[in-house]
Amino acid sequence: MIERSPIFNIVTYATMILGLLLVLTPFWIVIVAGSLSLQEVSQVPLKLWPSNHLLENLEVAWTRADLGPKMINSLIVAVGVTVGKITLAALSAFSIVFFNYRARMLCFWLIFITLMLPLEVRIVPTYSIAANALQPFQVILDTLGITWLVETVSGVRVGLEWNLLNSYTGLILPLVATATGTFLYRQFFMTIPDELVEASKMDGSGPLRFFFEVLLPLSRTNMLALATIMFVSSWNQYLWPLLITTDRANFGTVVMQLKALIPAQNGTPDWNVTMAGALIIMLPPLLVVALMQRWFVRGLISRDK
Amino acid sequence: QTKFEFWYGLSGDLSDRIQDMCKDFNASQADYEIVCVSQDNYEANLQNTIAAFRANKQPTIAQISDGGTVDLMLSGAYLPVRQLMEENGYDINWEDYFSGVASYFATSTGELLAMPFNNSTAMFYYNTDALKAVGFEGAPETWEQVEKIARDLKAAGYDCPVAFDPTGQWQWWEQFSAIHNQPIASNGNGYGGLDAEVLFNQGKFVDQLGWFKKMYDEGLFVVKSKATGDTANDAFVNARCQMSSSSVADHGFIGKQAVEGMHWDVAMLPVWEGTERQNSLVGGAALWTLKGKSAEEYKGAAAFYAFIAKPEQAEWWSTVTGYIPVTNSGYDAMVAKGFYSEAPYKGRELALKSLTFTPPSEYTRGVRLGNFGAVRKEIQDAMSAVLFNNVPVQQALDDAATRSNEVLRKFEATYAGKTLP
Amino acid sequence: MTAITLSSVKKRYQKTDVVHGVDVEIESGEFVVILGPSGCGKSTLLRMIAGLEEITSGTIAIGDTVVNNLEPRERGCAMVFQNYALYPHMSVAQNIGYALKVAGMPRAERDAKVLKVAKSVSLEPYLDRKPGELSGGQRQRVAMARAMVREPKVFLFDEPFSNLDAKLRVAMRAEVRSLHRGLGVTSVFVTHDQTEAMTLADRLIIMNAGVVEQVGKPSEVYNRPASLFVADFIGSPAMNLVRGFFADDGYFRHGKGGMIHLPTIAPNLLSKEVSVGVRPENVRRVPAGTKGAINAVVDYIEELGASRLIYADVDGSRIVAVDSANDALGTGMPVHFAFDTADLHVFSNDDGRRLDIATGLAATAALINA
Amino acid sequence: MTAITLSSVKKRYQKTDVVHGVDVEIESGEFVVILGPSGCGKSTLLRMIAGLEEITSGTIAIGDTVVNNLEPRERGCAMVFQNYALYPHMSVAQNIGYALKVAGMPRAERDAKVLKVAKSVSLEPYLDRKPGELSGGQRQRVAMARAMVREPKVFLFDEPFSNLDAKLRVAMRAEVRSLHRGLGVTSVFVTHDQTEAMTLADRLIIMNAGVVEQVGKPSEVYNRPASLFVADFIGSPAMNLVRGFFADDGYFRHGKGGMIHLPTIAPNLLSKEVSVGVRPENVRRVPAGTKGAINAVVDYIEELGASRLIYADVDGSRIVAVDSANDALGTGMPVHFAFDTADLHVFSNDDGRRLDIATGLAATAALINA
Amino acid sequence: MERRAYYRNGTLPWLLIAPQLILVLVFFYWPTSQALYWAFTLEQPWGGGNSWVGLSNFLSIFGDGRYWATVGRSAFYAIAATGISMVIALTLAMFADRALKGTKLFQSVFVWPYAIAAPAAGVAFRFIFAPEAGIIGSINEMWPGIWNPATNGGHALAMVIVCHAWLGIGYNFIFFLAALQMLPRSLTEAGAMDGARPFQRMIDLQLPLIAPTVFFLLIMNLISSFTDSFGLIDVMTEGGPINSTEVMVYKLYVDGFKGLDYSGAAAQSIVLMLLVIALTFVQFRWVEKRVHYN
Ligand SMILES: Nc1ncnc2c1ncn2[C@@H]1O[C@H](COP(=O)(O)OP(=O)(O)OP(=O)(O)O)[C@@H](O)[C@H]1O
Ligand SMILES: Nc1ncnc2c1ncn2[C@@H]1O[C@H](COP(=O)(O)OP(=O)(O)OP(=O)(O)O)[C@@H](O)[C@H]1O
Ligand SMILES: O=P(O)(O)OC[C@H](O)CO
Ligand SMILES: [Mg+2]
Ligand SMILES: [Mg+2]
Repeated sequence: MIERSPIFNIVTYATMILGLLLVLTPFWIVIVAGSLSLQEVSQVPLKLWPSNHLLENLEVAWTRADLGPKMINSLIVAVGVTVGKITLAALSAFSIVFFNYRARMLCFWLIFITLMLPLEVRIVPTYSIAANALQPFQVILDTLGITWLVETVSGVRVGLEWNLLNSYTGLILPLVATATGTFLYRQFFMTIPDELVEASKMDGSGPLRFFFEVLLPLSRTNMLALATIMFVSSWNQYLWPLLITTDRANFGTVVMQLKALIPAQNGTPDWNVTMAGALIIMLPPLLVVALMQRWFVRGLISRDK
Repeated sequence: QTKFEFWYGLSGDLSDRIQDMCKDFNASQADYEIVCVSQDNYEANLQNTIAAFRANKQPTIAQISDGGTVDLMLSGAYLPVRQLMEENGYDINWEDYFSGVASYFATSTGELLAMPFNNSTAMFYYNTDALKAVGFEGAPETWEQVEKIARDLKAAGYDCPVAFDPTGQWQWWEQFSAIHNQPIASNGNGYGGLDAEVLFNQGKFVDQLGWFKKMYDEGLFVVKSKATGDTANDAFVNARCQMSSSSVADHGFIGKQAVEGMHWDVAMLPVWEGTERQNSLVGGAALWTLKGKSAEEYKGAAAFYAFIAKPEQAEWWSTVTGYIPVTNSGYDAMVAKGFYSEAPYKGRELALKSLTFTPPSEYTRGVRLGNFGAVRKEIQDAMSAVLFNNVPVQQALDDAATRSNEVLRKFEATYAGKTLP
Repeated sequence: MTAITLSSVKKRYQKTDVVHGVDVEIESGEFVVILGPSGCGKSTLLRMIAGLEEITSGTIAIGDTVVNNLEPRERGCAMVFQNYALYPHMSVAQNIGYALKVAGMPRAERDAKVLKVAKSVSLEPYLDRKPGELSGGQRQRVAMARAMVREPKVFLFDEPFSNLDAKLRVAMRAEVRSLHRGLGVTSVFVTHDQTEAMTLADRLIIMNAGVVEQVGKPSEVYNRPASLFVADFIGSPAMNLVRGFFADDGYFRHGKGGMIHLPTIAPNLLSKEVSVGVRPENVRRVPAGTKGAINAVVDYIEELGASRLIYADVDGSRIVAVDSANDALGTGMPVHFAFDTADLHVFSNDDGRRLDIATGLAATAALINA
Repeated sequence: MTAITLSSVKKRYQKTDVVHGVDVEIESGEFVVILGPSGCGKSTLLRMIAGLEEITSGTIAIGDTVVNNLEPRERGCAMVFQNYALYPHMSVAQNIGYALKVAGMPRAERDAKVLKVAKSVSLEPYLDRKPGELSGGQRQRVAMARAMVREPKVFLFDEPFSNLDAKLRVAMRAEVRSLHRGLGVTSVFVTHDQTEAMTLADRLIIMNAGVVEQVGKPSEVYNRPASLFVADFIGSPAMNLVRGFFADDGYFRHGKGGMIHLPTIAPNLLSKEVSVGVRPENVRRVPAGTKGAINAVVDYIEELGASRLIYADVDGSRIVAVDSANDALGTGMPVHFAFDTADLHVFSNDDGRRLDIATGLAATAALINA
Repeated sequence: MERRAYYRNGTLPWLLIAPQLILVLVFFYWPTSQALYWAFTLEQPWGGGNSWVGLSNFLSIFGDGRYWATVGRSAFYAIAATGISMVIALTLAMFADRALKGTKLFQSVFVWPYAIAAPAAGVAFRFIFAPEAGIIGSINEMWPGIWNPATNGGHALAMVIVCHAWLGIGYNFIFFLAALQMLPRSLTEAGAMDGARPFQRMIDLQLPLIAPTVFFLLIMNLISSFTDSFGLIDVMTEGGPINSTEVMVYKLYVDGFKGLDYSGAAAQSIVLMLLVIALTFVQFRWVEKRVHYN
């Protein structure tokens, strides 16, 4: 700190407090509204101080949106996606950074370009692939004439089918491929000094040993950062689960339930319950971010595009 | 035990009733287990069913509303219900089904393709306390009356005389067109072939929309919708709005939810004075049996259809919801029982009256338009544009018509070479 | 016995030749230092020996085995890296023992060995620390211990001290040397610091731009640099080198028309474009008027504490001299220098090689200002 | 005139005292170098002068003004940073002119001034380049030009050369000195490189652990180090320092029972725990049997080219000597040293301060092995 | 810097990268190629078959005024949401970078919006902006009808944009702060020595120096507004009223899944993909070439 100018300090604090209000107001309103009774929440103007109905509203929201099982689903999906992404990203980045094969940059770009094909824009065809994840292979077999060959020879028709709709696999697998993660890991791996690789070579360890005994322990911070990001983003997935779970009762996630909590679908405008529900749904990723903040920020910083 | 799925497009109270029904079915026999899944609304159910069908994950039975009928008819994805029942050894008296239902869900030769299930028509709900307060007794029968009452209510300090929902094109447009015998589309509302063109930008609906606009601007119509956070039904049951139009299916809900001490009644949709009232359109949905399932599942589906067709079951369904009995005999039985003469069910017979007011004309037997959901959306948008954005009525409807025709042409092209059954 | 034999070893990256064909034999137990400026290919050469870099052509043998196609771990070399390359997440003990662990040595045996090695480099108290909690010198020692623990046939060092501060560097030098004395393992040490090279090496390999310029004992290299490059590179302050030629009138012509009398110069050098060199410490200050002294003008003085460096101009050529006198001397003042012809080095300007001066030069100062 | 006055200047970060109370006066036009090991508080002191760091207690005056509460921009100092701190997005001209722009100088005037300054440091051809397109030395010059353009009352330099390579560093030193000669602006220069400090300074401030150990001319500091720390820190190779005490039997006792005869030692030193020091270049090798010579055993030799360093053991104490002889000498061989008592430094072991030896010591070698 | 320490192994690298490659091919490239194919055909909603129609799907979307309106709206949405979010985040980051006492606390709260699911924020903002409830309700009570996102397209769009911008604050803040903190302290100090006051330093030094981050975030935000807006809109307005909050991604979902026009939606997908690719491409070209000083 160079200037001791008190005026500028006041400006600084004022701005930050303003920012704090800006950021916190929505949270505050959710909490306040979530704690009001139906009458109170319908009052205009809205009370700005919490009342004491939070617990009962939480309970109503919990049962109305069936949040118990949905929470578990969300958790399974978020953890599954997070673990999957981290694993795949680490393995791919390891392959790309530490091996010298011709196609490595091609592979990297193949993965990286998917950053530009967000789920939202390829949602229609992606849905159909989720219905049968083996469809591409079937088409390949068909076009190569292998299906025909097998059928004429053995009489058995090769029908590859792997349906992912209404399944955890379907909720998780398509989200596991990760350009961001791979990129992040790649960036991190590139900062590993050559000498460390060479030292381990001199010490006689092979690539897998190096990966498990040196690389992974070293990338712990990055892994935590990545895990935070991935957890948040997969918990917050909306469109994908919306599409591929027709069986909401069993495979719905909490975020999908938000719409079910909005009044007007159930009659009375009980925004208090809606807000209580929103609170429940927001909380897990918020906790993760708050708890992992240190790593999370560090990880993002090291990304530095 | 064979398990099979049934996807439906109802939510809230109606959904709970369906779940009751499914439980009863499962309890009534030991061979099949029906799994009933709500998809929230008719559109979503149609969309999800299509998506699932493409993925070979379709349910055995799907509840498809009136608007989706053509989409199903041309899909090649269904098993005609008559064939299904025959093959599984059920003998159903198809002639007993209410003619309006048949004209909507059957082929041109009258063969029912889907199992009639929950059928309805649009009604006009009004708060008798409020109407009395401004000196109106009885049921509003004409829009002139409605306008006057609305003015009086407004003058008397009621904020919301009439609840209007622009997404309620079914009651405000389709049913209006029917009872005023206005064409929705050429080719007899599309019955004559896929090359039909919409006609709603000509005729009485143009003026009607103009009237909506006037009422809205004067604050006599107040928009109540999901988007405003207060639906028309909610506003009505909470006495925030004094008149409202919606399906007879909601009769049960309104009865249950109306605030303590509030008095209300239901009437047929009003007409303009001097209009010869025509029968209204059948609404609601029918149950379609989808292809690609096992014989066992079809057996189950047939058993389920037979179950809901049982008179006592049909009566229960009509009682707890507001849906009309779909067979003539069912209706007669209920009338005979005096069901309709007492509160809380009194008034529901008006739905039947409305549906059968006249024999169906070319424009009141139903609507046969492909991707009708998209056309409905155009009307919703046109109504909103007129009300909210002050777009001139004719321009809004012309615009909607152009787009609707594009939808129809695309549908025609997609199914080039196919004809309506 | 020869420990390492390099024969016509070349390295090429894509299109650039980086090592141009090196032939060197390193004796068993010898401590050889590869010295050269940055980018000359020192590390590349060392890494080819280690097996970390493929050899483009030529052969490398360790002992009697050609190792061209062996993996690093099969070559029996251990390496100490510039930035230590310690595993940051492992404790000192784990760092040292990692190679043994990889080799599958049982835990107890491993621990004993690690302890022994750690003791030998005084790391015992730090065995449980992570590298991040060590000072530079301690890290350096861990790197060394890690190399030692494998009991390699050859030690390779790639500028292991360049991240240390001056004091520590000197101390570590002594340590490496005493280590070498103790273990007697053949060592190849890469550096670009000549003091380090001089003080450590049994033999020096001086490299420049991928070529070996000279191989020899430090004193040889210092006293008889084989090329202009070596002459300029070795010694600090650097050797005074003046370009010009020996005219047959007995004068050496240089700079802006400068002439220095060199009457008895060998005839073999006459008229050739050469560089003449003399080390600053061999340039003596002589009193004004001394016979045969070179007259110069002080450019500036650098105080070094015990002595000072005089930067002076002789007819447009710069001469540096080490001076231990204490008299006041400042820019623009005249000074007078002399030196022994025995301290003179002559190099061809064509190929930069040393030219031998025919014997029979006068034994004392013989350069006279024109 | 005094340009900068520091009175009892202290700096404390949270709980650690970093500068312990510094009193120094810097004369106008003087070039003062602050020298000390890493972390001793040099930068902190400099930054307190600049106003970049708050002063915990004490006062700093520039000219006659106490500047404790002035912003950096109000102090009339210009600073050259270690990593140059050039604005990477501005051209050289913009970098140099930024201060003027901030001060609101009109464009034309500014341009003229920038050009003039750029010329004076030969940066004219690069005015349109970005710092990223310059060499290290050129960047350094931009940093200097940026400082000069404001015509400050004081120049502050924080290790400005430490990112340059050895050759360039020497060149930049000369440039800074000639700059100072030309402008005559009071300059404070921080470094931890003693050669740099010695060659640049009019006066040196030697700091250690937040305390000023000695202030003085380079030669004073070299020849009469005021404390053990300074004695050890200044000079390379470092001064030989041997701990022990002068017994009243005329012997200096040290190491593993070592005794050196020092018959005429001043009585004021008797029985005190002291360290005795002598610089390696003041230790002469004498032939075996020379009277009064100290007998030692060679530990090892470091060849430096022109000379060599002999590391030898004298009864458990290490002695280093600079030797320019050429004879074969190896580990374990006996050597014999002598030195002048005039070259002897004695320091108290209690507070590390220099102890003055009473006059009257013998003029020549007087230390005799027991 | 290129690495030089590699492992040599024939199959291992392929085994390592195979899972990800397979997923990418199956779930990204295959569907994308399908979309590409559909875009040139008329696909029956129930999957009964399709017919090749060449460019007609593209021609019909490009000939549709409403599509262009959607494109324009998306652009406006993207620019507005990005602008608001980045300006707020940048301002906060600039001040947080001064590291006054207590900044850490502010800092950690500023990150929070990042954790919130867009639909959850959507629900909250919907309540906040509900014309008849919440906070705006009282304003409407005073001036009836002054605010009504249910009927006023402008209000609805503003509401969605504000929510989107709010959601982006956390992410943008982290990146800005990181970028600012990575600037060498000595640069600011040099600025101070040169006489620049804090505000001037922000403008003259910090802002230009974090230009790469600004640009990176600009593109990331734009892309995210083009694609991530789905959940928000679906929960808040479902594209209404009268399509006034229908952006490209929402329209393609509506047309495809609700309008059962798979082919038209596929064509729209392709257009959107190209847009995103173009933005990414611009970022790479620009960031690498323009705003980088070593
Ligand atoms: N992977 C590579 N591809 C292309 N050129 C390379 C590669 N590695 C090194 N070089 C080049 O080879 C030359 C020799 O490099 P090397 O690392 O051996 O130099 P060095 O003598 O060790 O230098 P230093 O003292 O800086 O470490 C350099 O010019 C370098 O640029
Ligand atoms: N912001 C700070 N907070 C706490 N301690 C600090 C801070 N800045 C510096 N120090 C400590 O103050 C001491 C002096 O630091 P200073 O930078 O002045 O050293 P220096 O002499 O310049 O060293 P160097 O030669 O490494 O630059 C160091 O021990 C350092 O760790
Ligand atoms: O609400 P319902 O079930 O009467 O159906 C109304 C319309 O038919 C929907 O298209
Ligand atoms: Mg190297
Ligand atoms: Mg410093």
